Amino acid sequence: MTTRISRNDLAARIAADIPEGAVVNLGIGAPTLVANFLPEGEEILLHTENGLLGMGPAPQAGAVDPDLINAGKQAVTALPGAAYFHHADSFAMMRGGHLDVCVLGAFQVSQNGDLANWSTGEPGAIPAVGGAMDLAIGAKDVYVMTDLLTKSGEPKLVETCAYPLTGVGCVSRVYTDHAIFDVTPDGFVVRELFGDNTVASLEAALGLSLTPKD
Amino acid sequence: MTTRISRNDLAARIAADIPEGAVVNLGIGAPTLVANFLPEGEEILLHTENGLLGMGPAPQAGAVDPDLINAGKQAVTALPGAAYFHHADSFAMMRGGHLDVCVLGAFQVSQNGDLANWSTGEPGAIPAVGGAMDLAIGAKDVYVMTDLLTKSGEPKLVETCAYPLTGVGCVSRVYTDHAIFDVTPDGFVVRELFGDNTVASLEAALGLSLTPKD
Amino acid sequence: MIDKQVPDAAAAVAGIPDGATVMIGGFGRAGQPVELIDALIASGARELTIVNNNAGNGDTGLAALLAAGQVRKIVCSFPRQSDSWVFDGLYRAGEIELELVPQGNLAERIRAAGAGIGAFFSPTGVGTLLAEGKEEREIDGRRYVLEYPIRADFALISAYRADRWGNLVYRETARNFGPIMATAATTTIVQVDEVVGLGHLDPETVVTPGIFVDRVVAVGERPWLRDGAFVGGVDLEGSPLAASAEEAS
Amino acid sequence: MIDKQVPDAAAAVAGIPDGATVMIGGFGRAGQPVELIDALIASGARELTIVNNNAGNGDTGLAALLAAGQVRKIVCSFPRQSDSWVFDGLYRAGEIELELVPQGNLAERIRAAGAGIGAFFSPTGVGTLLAEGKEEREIDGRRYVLEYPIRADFALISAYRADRWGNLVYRETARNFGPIMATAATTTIVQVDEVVGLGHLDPETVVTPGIFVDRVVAVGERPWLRDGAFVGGVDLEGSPLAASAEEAS
Repeated sequence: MTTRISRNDLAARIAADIPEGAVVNLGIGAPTLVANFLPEGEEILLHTENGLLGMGPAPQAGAVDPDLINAGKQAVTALPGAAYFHHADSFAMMRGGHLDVCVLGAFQVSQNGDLANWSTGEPGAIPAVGGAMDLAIGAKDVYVMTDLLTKSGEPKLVETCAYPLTGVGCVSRVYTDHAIFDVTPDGFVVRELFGDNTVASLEAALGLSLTPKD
Repeated sequence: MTTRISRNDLAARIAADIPEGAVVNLGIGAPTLVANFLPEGEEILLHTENGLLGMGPAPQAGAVDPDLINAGKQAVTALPGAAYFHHADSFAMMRGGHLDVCVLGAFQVSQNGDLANWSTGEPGAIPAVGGAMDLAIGAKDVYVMTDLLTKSGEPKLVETCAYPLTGVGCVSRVYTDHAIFDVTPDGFVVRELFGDNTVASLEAALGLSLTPKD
Repeated sequence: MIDKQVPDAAAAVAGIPDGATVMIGGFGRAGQPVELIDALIASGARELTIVNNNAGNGDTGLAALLAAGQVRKIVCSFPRQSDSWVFDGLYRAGEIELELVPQGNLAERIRAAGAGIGAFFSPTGVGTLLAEGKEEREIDGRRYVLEYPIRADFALISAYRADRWGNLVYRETARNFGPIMATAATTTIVQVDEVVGLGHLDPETVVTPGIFVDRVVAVGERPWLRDGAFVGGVDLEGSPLAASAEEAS
Repeated sequence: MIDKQVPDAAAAVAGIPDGATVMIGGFGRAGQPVELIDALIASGARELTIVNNNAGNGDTGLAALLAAGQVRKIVCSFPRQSDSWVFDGLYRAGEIELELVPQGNLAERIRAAGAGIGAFFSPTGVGTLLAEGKEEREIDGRRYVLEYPIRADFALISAYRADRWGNLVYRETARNFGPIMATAATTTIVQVDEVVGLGHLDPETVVTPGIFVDRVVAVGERPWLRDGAFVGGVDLEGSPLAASAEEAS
């Protein structure tokens, strides 16, 4: 088995790619870890789609304010320079292409950039989409943070998504525990390999033809 | 010639029909006179489409604030309880049907409620529409304030408008210097006659068949 | 004199009939008008269609309304949560209908209703299950689906402060759906912590102008705001907040 | 550190090329970014398409930009005013193109551009000359015309105060088109009376969040606002205001 980096290391790797001044939305779940690794002293603005730009870290225990939460309904704070707005304005901000980056989890990403992250299509499951479809189309760069393989070893980078789509052709880059991939008109381009991973080992694991970075 | 009431008397007559609590937009020109006759001590909210609800009267001389104007670009004041908003929100308020009454001037009103008040279609004239088309479709009741006849004696209440339309089927009532007319599916209904005007005299002046109020 | 205040929550929700479509503000618990919902439960109105971002949390507020069997259908973006057991049970039993709408389309469709827009082309959801059967169009090289307004008979929302004209200001992320729902309902009913005198709200900072508001009821300051300390409230899971350092000492 | 301040108006408008589409805020004189317009005139950019509610007043600001021959086309709702002689002359001479848009459609089309809406059905203008050639549709018994977004390369707007992140608050009816134009341009340039420290603007009252703003220039307090008294300014026609009662005494 080839090298896998930890989820925290991956979050740190993503954080390192976000330039100062960027406006970023971190999806619910693992992507929220990225906030912990944003460089100290640099100003990167976090957007939460429930109506806050300039979100700060979690509050001190005992200082939870139930009116001040993030999209995952966790208690947060607001930084000096923050702004509140209503839901239509918040999603206009997203849909209008004003966010620089959003980081999302995924069930599957296809080589043309389709994203599936809201439903596994299981019969009987209760569907819930939240802001996933808006986020998928709502940033200049949509980064996916995911394991390369499912727990049972199935590839999450695929030729065509089998699960219901969240967005079509929307993903620009995929950060996995084995490597980083850019989505290009030629399919997945291997941007960076972690540890002893090789293009060949990834191709074998995914059953996909990959393009090395030139 | 039959009785004509003055423009101020007509403004007062319109003001008397506006109930307390109504939200009202008074168009540029003669309709602004209506504000002078709203009953003292009653709260009627004036909307101006450049972003103010709760508009007050003109300021004292020497206290003109160039940031605080009405749609006619005249200096105004804001009452306690006022609110400012941007242009998209202001016209959403109008287009969404939230205003109770707007009072507009007219070149012509047709018996099916079409309004022509923005252009006489003269060749070479510089067209300007402003908020007229939004106002025409943007209140629960659209009242027109106008003379019955042009200065040259042509009827302004007509079978079909000859001038370019501002809105289709949008007028609910016409206040003229001779009489008040409701626009109904059966055409103009004479709601109130001033002085010695009669349905017959109005029919003769307009060359239109009118319905008396039952 | 315009005075939109009503004496209590029961008076605020009076006249909501069986079968009504009711928007309820809030994102999870933030901004949820709990006192109005409790009054709606007490009113006994049934066969309601509810528009909310979620489908209730825990056993209070919207969840209690669902549990009372008063809701026929819910329009929302995110029903399934860790604490949505009331909805989950009703849904699995086939006792509630669900219309799932992506959150941004939900917000924009509510705004469109208030703004008199007949329909709009949205890029959200294109090519997904949630756009199936919807009209699609390519504009300037991008694909869009046509979305229609969502209107309601009543909106129940929560704001921070109001005046008697119904001007509203909100607090932090409890603002969320309140301002747009206020514009999209025939009758908008608001609970606030406090009603202040006319002119006490800065006209530059009013978020919802009174034109959109029909009834206002003051329900008192929420315990967690007392003296600026978060005491006596519940945390995001609905559990009582730990006593503050001062109270514990 | 994010700091969107630039040292002067010339730096603020740097890089606006010939042929650019430029939104300019303001309703008549209220909210018109006069210092930025003057800098645009000095920059010499030509063949501009301007989006504004009006077409200039008197001989200053937007009217001066037109008089300088730098504008090829103007998109507006109300060009003809008592003091629009500059535009009137150019128009009659065939030296400027006019696209007339009803004011609410102008505002909503600008908002649509900023909000990522592909097009929307508006009831305004249905059955009139200004809807000729536009797609029409009946929805729920009402007629609508399809309207498309209006985007710009640059927006020049005027606000009251900013912080270095570009958060903005406005003043009274000078707000008008500023907030929506800020969302609809690739580069948004703002003149303000004053830049305040980060955190000095209440996050509840920010009207334009900094995400929409690229450059901020402080141009100093307008004379009529000094000490809260309206002294030394111009009236709505551009004439000097009468001295205040105190000054006159």
